[in-house]
Amino acid sequence: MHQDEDFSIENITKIEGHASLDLKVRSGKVESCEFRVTESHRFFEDMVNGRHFSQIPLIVSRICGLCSSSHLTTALEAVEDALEVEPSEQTKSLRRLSIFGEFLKSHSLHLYMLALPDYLAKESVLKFGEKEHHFIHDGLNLKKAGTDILTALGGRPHHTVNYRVGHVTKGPNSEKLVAILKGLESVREKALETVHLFDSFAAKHPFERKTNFVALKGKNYPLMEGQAIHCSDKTSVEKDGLMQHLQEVVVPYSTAKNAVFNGKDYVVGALARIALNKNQLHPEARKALKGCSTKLPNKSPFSTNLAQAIELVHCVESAIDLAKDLSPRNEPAPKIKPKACSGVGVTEAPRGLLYHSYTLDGKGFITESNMVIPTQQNIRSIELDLHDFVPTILSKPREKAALEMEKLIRAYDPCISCSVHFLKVNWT
Amino acid sequence: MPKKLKAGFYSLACCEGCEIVMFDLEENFLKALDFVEIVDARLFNGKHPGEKLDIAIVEGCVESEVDKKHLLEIRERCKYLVAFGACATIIGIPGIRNALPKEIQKKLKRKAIIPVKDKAFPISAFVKVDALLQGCPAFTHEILDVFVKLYHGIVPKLEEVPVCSECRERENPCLLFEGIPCLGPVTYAGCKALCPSERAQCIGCRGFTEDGNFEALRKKFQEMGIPKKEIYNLFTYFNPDPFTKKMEEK
Amino acid sequence: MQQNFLLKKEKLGEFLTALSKEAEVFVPSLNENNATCFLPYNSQELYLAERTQYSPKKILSPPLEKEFIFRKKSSSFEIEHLLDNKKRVFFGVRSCDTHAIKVLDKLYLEYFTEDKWYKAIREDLTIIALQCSKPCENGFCQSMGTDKPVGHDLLLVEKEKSFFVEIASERGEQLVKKYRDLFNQTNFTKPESKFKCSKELETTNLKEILDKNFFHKKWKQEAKKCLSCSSCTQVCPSCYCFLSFDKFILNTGDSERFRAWDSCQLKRFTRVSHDFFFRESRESRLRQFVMHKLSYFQENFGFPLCVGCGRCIMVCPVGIDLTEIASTIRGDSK
Amino acid sequence: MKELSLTTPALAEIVEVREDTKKIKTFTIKYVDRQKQKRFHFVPGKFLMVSVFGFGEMPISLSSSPLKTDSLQLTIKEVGVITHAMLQLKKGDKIGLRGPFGRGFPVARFRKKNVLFISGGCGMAPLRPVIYAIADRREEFGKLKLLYGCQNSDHLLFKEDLKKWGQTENLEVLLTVDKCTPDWKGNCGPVTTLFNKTEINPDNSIACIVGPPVMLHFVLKELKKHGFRDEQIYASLERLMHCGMGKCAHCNIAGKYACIDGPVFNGVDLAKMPLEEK
Ligand SMILES: Cc1cc2nc3c(=O)[nH]c(=O)nc-3n(C[C@H](O)[C@H](O)[C@H](O)COP(=O)(O)OP(=O)(O)OC[C@H]3O[C@@H](n4cnc5c(N)ncnc54)[C@H](O)[C@@H]3O)c2cc1C
Ligand code: SF4
Ligand code: SF4
Ligand code: SF4
Repeated sequence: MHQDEDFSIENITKIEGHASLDLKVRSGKVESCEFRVTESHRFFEDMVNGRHFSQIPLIVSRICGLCSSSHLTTALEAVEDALEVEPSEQTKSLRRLSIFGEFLKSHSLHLYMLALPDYLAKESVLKFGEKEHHFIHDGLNLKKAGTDILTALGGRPHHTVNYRVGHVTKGPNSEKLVAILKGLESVREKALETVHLFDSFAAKHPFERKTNFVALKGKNYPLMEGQAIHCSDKTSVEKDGLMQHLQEVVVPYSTAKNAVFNGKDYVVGALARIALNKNQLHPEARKALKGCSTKLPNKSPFSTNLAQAIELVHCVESAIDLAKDLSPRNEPAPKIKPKACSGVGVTEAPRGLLYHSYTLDGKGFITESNMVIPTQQNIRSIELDLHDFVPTILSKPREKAALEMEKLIRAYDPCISCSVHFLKVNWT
Repeated sequence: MPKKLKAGFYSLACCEGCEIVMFDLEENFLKALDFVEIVDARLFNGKHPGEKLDIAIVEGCVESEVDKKHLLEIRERCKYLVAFGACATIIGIPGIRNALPKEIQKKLKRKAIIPVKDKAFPISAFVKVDALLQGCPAFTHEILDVFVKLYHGIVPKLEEVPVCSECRERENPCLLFEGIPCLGPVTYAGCKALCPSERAQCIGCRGFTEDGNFEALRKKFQEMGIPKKEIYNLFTYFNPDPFTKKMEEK
Repeated sequence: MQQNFLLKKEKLGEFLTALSKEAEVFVPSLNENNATCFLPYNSQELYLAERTQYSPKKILSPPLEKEFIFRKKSSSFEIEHLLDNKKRVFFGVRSCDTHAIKVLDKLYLEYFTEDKWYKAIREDLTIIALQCSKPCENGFCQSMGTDKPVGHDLLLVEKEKSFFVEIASERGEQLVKKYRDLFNQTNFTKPESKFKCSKELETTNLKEILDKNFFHKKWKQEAKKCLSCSSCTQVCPSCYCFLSFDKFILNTGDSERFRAWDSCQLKRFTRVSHDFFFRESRESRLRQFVMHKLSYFQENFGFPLCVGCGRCIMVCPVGIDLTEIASTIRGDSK
Repeated sequence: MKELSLTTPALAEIVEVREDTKKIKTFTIKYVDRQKQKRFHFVPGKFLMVSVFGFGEMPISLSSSPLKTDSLQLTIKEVGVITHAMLQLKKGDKIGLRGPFGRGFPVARFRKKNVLFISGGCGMAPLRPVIYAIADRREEFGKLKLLYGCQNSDHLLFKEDLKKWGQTENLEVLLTVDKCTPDWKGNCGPVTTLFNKTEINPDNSIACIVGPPVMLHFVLKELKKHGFRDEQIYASLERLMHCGMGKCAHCNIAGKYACIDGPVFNGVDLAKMPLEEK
């Protein structure tokens, strides 16, 4: 690459959704960097308006195929918060279990199918040779443990069908739970191996940049039911007040508005969660983390993959504990009286902090909604990282450099399909 | 034996859930690779622009001119076009926006990249679709089935059977008797009555059958005491309003 | 003289457990979703209050069954007929369902040519019938003359603390002999059940009346309500229509032939090439169902296809009732 | 070898394929089991259940001469999945056969009578064996007339046979096409227009009709107009069939089954059938 170069990657591959990158390098410095989203809008915030609250979870789950359960759970929490419905312990446990399943699914797919080829210098999993072929099986097996949970609990691996406001229409039977447990136990080893694998890769990327981490804080490793959002700058906010601390800023070199937390750029996702809630990880996951040669948290965005691997261990172990304790009964649906109200739900989706808020009218129809999605919050950090990262790889040939940039973007596991719908972009 | 099928996966405006379903094939995914060669798919980083394809599997709907152009280009390149998932086959959730009030539509139009008649369309509105993979998301067993069929030169056809039929095979009690409004009687089967088996109503993700008796079902919902607005909401979950008939096409 | 026996209720579990060691035993019980149907015995609670919502038809003629495998061998094929010859016991079958099994027997074992697949299942089937002691929802077996079981091996009649057991076939006799210590001999005679069905269907001249009223306005009226959801034909214990189709096994040249339930309520039922449908209208499809039950089958076999279990009435979401249709038409043709 | 049951297809080999038109081919077929082939015989109008393995099974009428038993012929038009697959097959390929099933034309009852054949499109296939059977013993029958219509001249089946029959004494062949092309010199319009082109006399006559449902409808009307009584009419009906032996009930028409009581029905039975079901 040259000291002066205009550079663009059309249609970045192996990420969820459509995005491209435009870079302008002048005298070895990045003059402008645009991580541009090319996905079409689907206007979810407008679409849920006028719909009955009972339909909301099923609609918003279609925001993203990869983290549909997170959207579903967040929306459910938001609507329940508004209507002051308290779901039963069993309902909460089932939701928590599906979220573990979803993390397993999402993380293992990203790590093995999308990120791993980068580290092994292969174009894609389809180009894996004899030696690497077992990785496909490993990834698929881990994913299967996750999707089996989702299928047993929610009917299918994506877009769960039976989670409703305040209850679950039908819980899994004991046979299904036994099958889940068996599946989870069979991938325990694989999860640990994944940590070793990605630990060995993490050391290879010395790039660092200081940033802030933001994640939900709660009793358990904060995947849901959290009340407060913490930031690594030691501040914290209640979930209802999140929107006062999240600002959208216009950055001159980008068409997309980015988000800042308390005026500072920040990162959400696996790395942020580990940074802020390391001590609440499952003991097994903590042990795995201790055994890593790379220390987490650190300032390298490439460590996100390792953090995800650690979370795989956490999810497998916690899901086993949770599933062992469950003995679901069928519970009646609660009687819900609609009223004019509003509520907020915040959870941790695989890619980071997820926020939904809804306002209902007296008959139970939605009048206003707002959603903040993880990747949207990370875009600013991706761009800032590239700013610092690109000058360090200018000596490399063009294709190599492009690949390095893609790797960095992929490390964030961006999920464009959901984020795009909420960027308030003016494309004119 | 016939040659391997050259396949490409494409996604327009959607949640990409259907593409992820590919991985749910698990062992069958690897088996499918024995006779399906994935030459073009963003998730696998195969960039072979312009290559001729046997099958193009397209998920998502058309929301912008960019999508439309992309879609037309895909159609040019492939022998069989398979619509993948609810968005592509029947418009699905993105279609809810088509029924929004006029003023909001106008507002949205300004926000969209380059709108196509400020509406969302299933891909069949612009190109000939050879086979459908219904459902939101599409079903793994059907994906494999379509691959196998196309490999042997069979273009799969829809069987007009309602979800209730499979609901009976699974020996469920009917939800309509419990006051839960279910769209099973007017929705294409093939999901093995997934939702009713989980005691959740069918919301029509596999599309409305042509033969469905919508008027009778609406009456039934009314008798069950469901308010008018909610009934409308129900019928327009995934499908264009069956009473005012289809959205404009082509 | 035939000996009769008693089976104590507390011995029932033991009896079923013993049976399930040597055969697959299907018993009426509740499924996951609280519907009553026949499930393999696994020490679960039995549902003996009335006839189940779902009949045991699914075991004799499964919704989807694999009939053949065609294996490609160089330039030819090897045809393998998959026969299912497991030993089975149906426990607690009601009279109406035994009559439905009679229909299937007639069709698959006697009529025109016998069906190997069905025969294999049927030969190893033991039927333990259970007499009804009270009217069931929507049932009208007394009108159809199907209130006394046929073709069964044992008949149980529920008494307070035990079941009265009547031996009805040689197979039944062998069974009692085998588990003789579970049964007590008795001098009682079979308790008669006295009740009146909840519904009635006047059957005199019914066929002629329906045939004559092929274009009665009632058909159209009912068809307007009908959702064509095919629930009625699916739950009917004597609906037997099926279709067959082939499927390739992945990319090999091998294929399988399946047989699956079909329903006359579906438009595709009468499709021929060029997408022509013989019974396209909902009216004609609904009429086909009722007429096949009460008229057409009678013409060929001498008895109606309807066994009076009332399941189709119970399952119909919009309340279409064939006894009501028949009586309306009868009333109008007077 | 033991006789296979009627539910199991028997292997047969295609020994010759002839392309009649672009979408119609005639297959000459022999059972792999030579004994079975030897014993094979059929009444014109009967059909076989033909399996194209992996694609499905369908009813197809026998179209060869009933007098020729060392092989059999099927004439198949491509309309859908199974027929498409069938038309791809070549000499030496194997298919499965069950049957023959159904009730054919009661040729013996046509003796000494004039026979009027009316067919449309692919309906010529099941009629061919009847004409063969009669033409073989020409002297036992009265005057024969064949009215045959199809889409256009390219779709005419069995051109050689038609020519031969056209030259046969007392056998009049009248052709018509729906769509006229410049190379077509004959009649244009539906088959019913041929009724005016020749003398149709119901006395001592029999009419045999095979064709699509719409054609059947109009031809029946026309025959009635010309004074034909129900019992003088024989028509073959097409129905969806999955078993061929009265079990799948797809071909149920009132109390009758097209597969065992038909596909060839006498006009008396037809008249009893409800209108829309024909
Ligand atoms: C008595 C009789 C004689 C006939 N004689 C002739 C003849 O001589 N020549 C001729 O050309 N035609 C004849 N036909 C018509 C011929 O049978 C049809 O053209 C043929 O069946 C069409 O089959 P297809 O698969 O090509 O058509 P399609 O319309 O594609 O298929 C219809 C059939 O596909 C099957 N099928 C495939 N997949 C499935 C699935 N998943 N589920 C359920 N069903 C499935 C069904 O069995 C259905 O009947 C005759 C018909 C009858 C009744
Ligand atoms: S059909 Fe459903 S799962 Fe598939 S892309 Fe569309 S929204 Fe996602
Ligand atoms: S629950 Fe729904 S799908 Fe099932 S029978 Fe009732 S209406 Fe049909
Ligand atoms: S039951 Fe209805 S909504 Fe559920 S998967 Fe089937 S078609 Fe889709």
